[in-house]
Amino acid sequence: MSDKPKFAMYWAASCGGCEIAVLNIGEKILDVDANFDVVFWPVAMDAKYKDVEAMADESITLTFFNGGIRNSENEALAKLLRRKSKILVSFGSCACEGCIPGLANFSSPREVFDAAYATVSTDNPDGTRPAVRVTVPEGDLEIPEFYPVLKTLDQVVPVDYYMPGCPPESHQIAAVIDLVIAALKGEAELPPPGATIGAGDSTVCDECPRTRNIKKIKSFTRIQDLVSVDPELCLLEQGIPCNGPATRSGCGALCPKVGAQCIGCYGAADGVVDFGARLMTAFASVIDSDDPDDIDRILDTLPDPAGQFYRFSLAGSLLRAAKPAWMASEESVA
Amino acid sequence: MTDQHEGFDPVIIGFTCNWCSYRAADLAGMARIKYPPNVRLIRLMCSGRLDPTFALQALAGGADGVLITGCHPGECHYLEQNYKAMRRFQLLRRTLQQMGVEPERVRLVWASAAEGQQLADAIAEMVEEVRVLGPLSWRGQGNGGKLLRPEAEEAAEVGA
Amino acid sequence: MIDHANAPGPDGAAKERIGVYVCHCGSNIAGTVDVAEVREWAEQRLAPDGVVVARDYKFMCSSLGQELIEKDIKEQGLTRVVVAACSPHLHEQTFRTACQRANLNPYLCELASIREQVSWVHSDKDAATAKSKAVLCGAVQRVAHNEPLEPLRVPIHPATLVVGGGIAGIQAALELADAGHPVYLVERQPSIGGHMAQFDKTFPTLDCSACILTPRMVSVGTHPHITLLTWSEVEKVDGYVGNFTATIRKKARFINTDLCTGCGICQEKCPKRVIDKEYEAGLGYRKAVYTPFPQAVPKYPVIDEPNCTYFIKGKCKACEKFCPTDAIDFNQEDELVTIEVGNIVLATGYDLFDARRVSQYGHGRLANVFTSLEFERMTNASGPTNGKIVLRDGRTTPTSVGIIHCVGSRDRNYNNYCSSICCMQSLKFAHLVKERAGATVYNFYIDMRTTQKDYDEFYQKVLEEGTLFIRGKVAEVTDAARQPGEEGKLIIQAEDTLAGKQRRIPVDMVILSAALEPRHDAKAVGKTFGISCSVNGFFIEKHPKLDPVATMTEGVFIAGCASGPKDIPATVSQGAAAAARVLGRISQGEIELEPVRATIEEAKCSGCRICNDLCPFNAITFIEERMVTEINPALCQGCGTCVAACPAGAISGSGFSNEQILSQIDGLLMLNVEHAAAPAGV
Amino acid sequence: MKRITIDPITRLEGHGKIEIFLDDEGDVANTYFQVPELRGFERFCVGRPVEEMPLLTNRICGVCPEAHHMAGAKACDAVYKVDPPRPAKLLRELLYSGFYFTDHTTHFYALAGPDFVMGPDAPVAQRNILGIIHKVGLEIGGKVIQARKYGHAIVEMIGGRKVHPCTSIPGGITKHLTNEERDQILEMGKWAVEFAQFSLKLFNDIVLGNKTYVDLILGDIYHHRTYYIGTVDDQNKVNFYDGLVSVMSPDGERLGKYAAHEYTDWIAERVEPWTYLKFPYLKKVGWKGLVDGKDSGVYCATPLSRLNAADGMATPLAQEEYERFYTTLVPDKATPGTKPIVHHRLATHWARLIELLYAAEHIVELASDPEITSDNVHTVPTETPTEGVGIVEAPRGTLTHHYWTDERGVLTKVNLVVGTTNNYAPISMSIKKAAEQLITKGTVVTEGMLNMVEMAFRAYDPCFGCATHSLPGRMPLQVTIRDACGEPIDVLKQYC
Repeated sequence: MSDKPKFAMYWAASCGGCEIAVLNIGEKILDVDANFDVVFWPVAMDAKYKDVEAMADESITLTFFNGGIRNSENEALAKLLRRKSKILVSFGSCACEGCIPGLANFSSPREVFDAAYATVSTDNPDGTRPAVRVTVPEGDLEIPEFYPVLKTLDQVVPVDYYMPGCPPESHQIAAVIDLVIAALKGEAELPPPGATIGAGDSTVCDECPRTRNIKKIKSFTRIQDLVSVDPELCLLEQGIPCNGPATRSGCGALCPKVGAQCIGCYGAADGVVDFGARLMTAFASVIDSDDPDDIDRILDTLPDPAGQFYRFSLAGSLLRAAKPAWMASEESVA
Repeated sequence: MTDQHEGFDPVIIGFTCNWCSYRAADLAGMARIKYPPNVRLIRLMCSGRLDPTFALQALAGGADGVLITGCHPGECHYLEQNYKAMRRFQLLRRTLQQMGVEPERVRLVWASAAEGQQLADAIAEMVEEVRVLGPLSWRGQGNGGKLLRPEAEEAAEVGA
Repeated sequence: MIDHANAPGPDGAAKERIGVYVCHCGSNIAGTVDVAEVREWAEQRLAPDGVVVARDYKFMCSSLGQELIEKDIKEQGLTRVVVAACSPHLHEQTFRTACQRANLNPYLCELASIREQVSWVHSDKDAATAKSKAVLCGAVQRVAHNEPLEPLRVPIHPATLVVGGGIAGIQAALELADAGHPVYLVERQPSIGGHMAQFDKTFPTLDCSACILTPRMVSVGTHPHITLLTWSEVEKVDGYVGNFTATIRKKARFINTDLCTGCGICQEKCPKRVIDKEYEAGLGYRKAVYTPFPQAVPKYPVIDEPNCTYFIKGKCKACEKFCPTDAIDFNQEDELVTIEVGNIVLATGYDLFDARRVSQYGHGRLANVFTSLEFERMTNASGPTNGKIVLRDGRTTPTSVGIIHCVGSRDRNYNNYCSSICCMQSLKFAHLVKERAGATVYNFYIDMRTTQKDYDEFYQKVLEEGTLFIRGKVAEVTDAARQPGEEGKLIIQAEDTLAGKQRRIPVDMVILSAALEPRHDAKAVGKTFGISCSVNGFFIEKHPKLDPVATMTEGVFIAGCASGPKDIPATVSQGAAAAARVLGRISQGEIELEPVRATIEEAKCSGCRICNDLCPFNAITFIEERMVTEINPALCQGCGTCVAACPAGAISGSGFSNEQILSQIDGLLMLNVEHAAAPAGV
Repeated sequence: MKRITIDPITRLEGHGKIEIFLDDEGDVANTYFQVPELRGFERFCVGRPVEEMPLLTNRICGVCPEAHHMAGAKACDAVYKVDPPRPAKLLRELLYSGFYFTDHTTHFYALAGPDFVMGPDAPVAQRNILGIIHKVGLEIGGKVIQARKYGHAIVEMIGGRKVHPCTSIPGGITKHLTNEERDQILEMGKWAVEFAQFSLKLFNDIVLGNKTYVDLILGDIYHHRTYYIGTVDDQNKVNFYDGLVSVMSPDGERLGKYAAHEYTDWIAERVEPWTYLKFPYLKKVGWKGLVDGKDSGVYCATPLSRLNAADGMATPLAQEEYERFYTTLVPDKATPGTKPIVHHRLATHWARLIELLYAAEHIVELASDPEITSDNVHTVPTETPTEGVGIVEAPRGTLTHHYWTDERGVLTKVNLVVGTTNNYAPISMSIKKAAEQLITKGTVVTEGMLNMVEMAFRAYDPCFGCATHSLPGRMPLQVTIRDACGEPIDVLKQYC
């Protein structure tokens, strides 16, 4: 094998969108091929666990790790790749903050099972639930147990860089690859460990072309209820709960540009401890009332605050999960 | 309910305004008004400084409740910032309720610099109600459970 | 990511060297808290967080205690200091100064209040000791994130802007000008003088209002240091204490004041009579070109555009024809002037309560129901009736008069507060009616409040004069006669709470002592100057007792009825007091501002404008060109509301940064100490 | 008893685990295909505002988010009983056709292609898209990349984003199309038609021109007589976005057609304790276990199924191919009153290319519609939200979203029957059959056998976490052969 720097990409609990985003960098993929030995990328080439295990520690120069940590196997591979990688990049919203699958942290596994295996279309008279170990006539069958709480990558291993986005925008991925290549050639500096790469320092408003004024909200509006969306004006000022003010820039304000509110997939801006808290205080700040009851009335027009604020970041937030999930996790730990 | 949490001693983090409630706490002290030792106070310049992050950090860090205090409406030292605290609080409490945190654990109390007794009473009342609710499930999750770089990890262990 | 406040780096050495000092406060603390144990615990368990020395001492605040700290700073090279003692409100300054003496920035010193918050409020010694550790731990975690801060110094511009030309503003302006400092006095009306100029006599001495006021007005008009801007309003105020820039609109008078001699011919010749709603309270007439009253300052008239025949019909110009100095200028336009001042005094006065709102008292419906201001004009020698007390018909002298106190005051439906002057004013009226009409006078009052010097004596005098006093609220005033003797009269229906029965008292004339209310536009004015109004609508003082003429906004002061109803003596002393405060600032030359304030990191600011409406001190401004928000450090009062609000985390608050507070929380929960005990998460 | 474990890399999503039990003679006693994949969307979407569903369910699958976006949007329309204006529907369908074009292209060239172009037992190293490019020429690689680009470009123009589009809302869509964008799409559409025809020619020359492949396709290993479902328009032509779901029997009799809200009358999902995935089947026929035939409710929902369930394609060129497809694979006349049915799973690849052509033609059709640039793209809902079902054809099968909300439009219950789930039963059967054919007394299990099993998968293009669905992706397999005592005697690994 050549002495080119080694590259690996792995997905844990993810939807595959990150891979598509990487494929969408188009010709750039050839630069990766030219500058790296791709030693491990299940989606794209043939390599075995044992090959990775056999590698010397920190022998993989760059690893993109996407997907959240849903079960012990995800965690095992995270630990393996951490050990083998010089630079471990938490790639995409799932790895960085849990993303949409992290919303499962609002509930206990039991609640999830009960919902999934008792739907109207389910034929399950005796309330069967999948079990980790089942005995069939021919023998025993096993399926992995998954954690009561979905975890972010940096909750199971230390992470060098964060690359946000659901998925990260292809031009940002390309930029990061260029940066690493340049850095390896000594032509550029890598940012300090723990930094977020492939994104802006500010928030989506910075890239949003809509005009903004002082915001005073007498009630929030659901996008489908807005008779006509002003194409020029800030969505939040039109009452639409847009997460742009608190969401990290870097995507180019794609959603607001097409009249859809920012849903926050790029996570929080630099140095922010809790994404949801930033949204909470932003929305609270524009409420135009000093009367507790009136404030309550206005808040009633925001039907799902927790979901609005932690849509992508629940697993990576300070609380990480709702109480039922923690209860369950304490049980299963015991 | 209570017996269920035998011997449980709640920890509550309280946020005070430098101009009213913190002075109310001083006053309670000067008047030797006794209240349970379960609340640990932090001084802010104004309730308007209360970033919801603080409340979340406290709960994630193992606090069983959060007490937010400020000047009475219309009496804010900074004219009207306690109203902004009120808006944040109402949204924070709704959000936390969805996270399974009982509203009794997160409260907003107005206390002027003269209301040492009222503040002490509010604290006593809250401690008892939280005691009945029992411990919260977040146990020192701290910074969202993020791991530091190995060297820092070791250091943290040294620190422990 | 929040690390353990001062966790050691790879080399194992903490970033900071922290000294911890636990005070016994005699037995105040030591009596309830095991001080020695707290110190020992800190020494051992907090060492990894940077604690290099921990001491306990009988009285840390004593000079010996302070020297202890200074010595350690010098010899042990401490970079942070934590004193576990009493409330920071008591001794924070003491210990900060001690640090400063040892060349450690005072803001690198934290107090942990284990007396007011622990030993004095808890009795269980173990619990108190445990809590002391937590409180101390929080302070240690916090102090590692403290930053050295320097107070902000700003120079003070010697000029002062006084808004409002009533007696309060006049007083303030004269005090400042006499001290040799430039003053801009801005008055909305064509002349200064305010309400006082409308009165005839002033209680309790009954000396003539004009006689004492006019000389003051004249000296204002002629004072070399006073720039008088009447018929003008402040539109905009920028800047901050010491360096305000005010933009003032001089409304067009249509009179060239350089040419006008104030001869008054234009007013004689003007064919258009207008009911004078302002000065004469609607009882008299003025012309379309007018000076409010003969002794007006300045002497120049104004042309009342909406009523001027020329402006309405396009022809007339009688005044222009007859003006001997060609001072009339119909083409004159509003003029904007900007001035630089260091301080501002707001003496914007009050509005009189509109008595028509209390419809059952019949003002505006029943001819002979008068308001206090109407009556003031009536009794004024130069007023519409030349001082004669007559009914609306202008001829008949009343034989009986009812005076109703507290109209619109002390009334849940209107204003809860007491207007404070009505009692004395009503007594004055009673006296004048007796004196000039010899009529029977009934005073309907709730409580008689005659608290100031010589006030109660005046009350006694009026009693002796035979005025009848009925204690109780008036239900209604009606002209519907029910029994003989009531025909053609106004009947006052009231409960006599002393006699304990309802009474109907027929009178010829009723005078309503209307309340003093905040200016209708007080809120807007407050916004312009960055101050706000109380629930009653009057401007809020910095402290109602100890700092009654200052506001929360540095460099903006208030005087007179702008902050609440006052009689003339109180108003005048407030004018003088405000001036004194300003003089103090001016003589300082510069002022030090607390360094606790917010700053924005421009690179992070997305210009979302969430924060733009949050600052009541106008410290936050949006820069359109760069699409970012800026904070003016001198205007910022350091409340931290915008810091907590910024969605991008672009605003930070010195002295109370997120890092400081979040680490203090972890410290209070002893996360750093019990980290091992806490599960790493599931 | 001897058992063989085929265990791909253990990922929660996309993890397929195969257990093959051998009896004492060494013949296959039974096989279990386990999917330890549980998303929990049905649970954690509850409490969310319904209009977020097209955005949240996107994240079920990053390869076919457009399908979930559309099903979600249509379910939202139904929840609010609101009918989006025609231009909005056209735009959604145009977006969706663009997506189909990209998706089918990727699948054929990246996954299926290698097996045929290079041959099923070609060396692993060559059996990938790079191999194809080497064999049939470099410019194809360029074309493939171009095709993916164009498809994504269309998705982004209408959906706002390349991955996880964001513009569909209850009652329509947030953005209308500008004339410039329309012209670009029209150009890309024309190119797409040529590309699709080229791809079919490639298939024709390389696969159908090669007897071994044809035998492989027509061989018994990949032959299952199951039911087929697929959405059809009012002419019973294949439609991806809208219409009724047609249910076709193995003999080519149409059992009926159902509308979205009727799906529970037709489909039920069976729960087995040894897997997280449920087994859907035709309620009307009933669950007989993992067996095929007319009496078993097992059905299939793939490109092949859609062709089988329909009477033809809605565009001319695709229709020609459709006819050629059946005359080639079902030479003998079907009995009157029935339509010819193709049961050979590997024919799915051909069917997929026919759909590719249809998608391309449809892009041109839609982009040429005068109303496509209208700005009347949203109808404000007026009804109180209650309950609604939305169905679209995902590339991997009929996708059903079913929402219940309170009067505020906040979700109280959610049911999702995800595309791939439809084929869980047939896939399991294909695996069993492949195993039975390939593992008999004394058979040494070889790498070739692994790939045969794989090919069984790949025909369905299963999307368990979409693992098998990108550049030259392959279902990672591990076969552990244990002796009677359960001790491993041989381990065959492919991709870990």
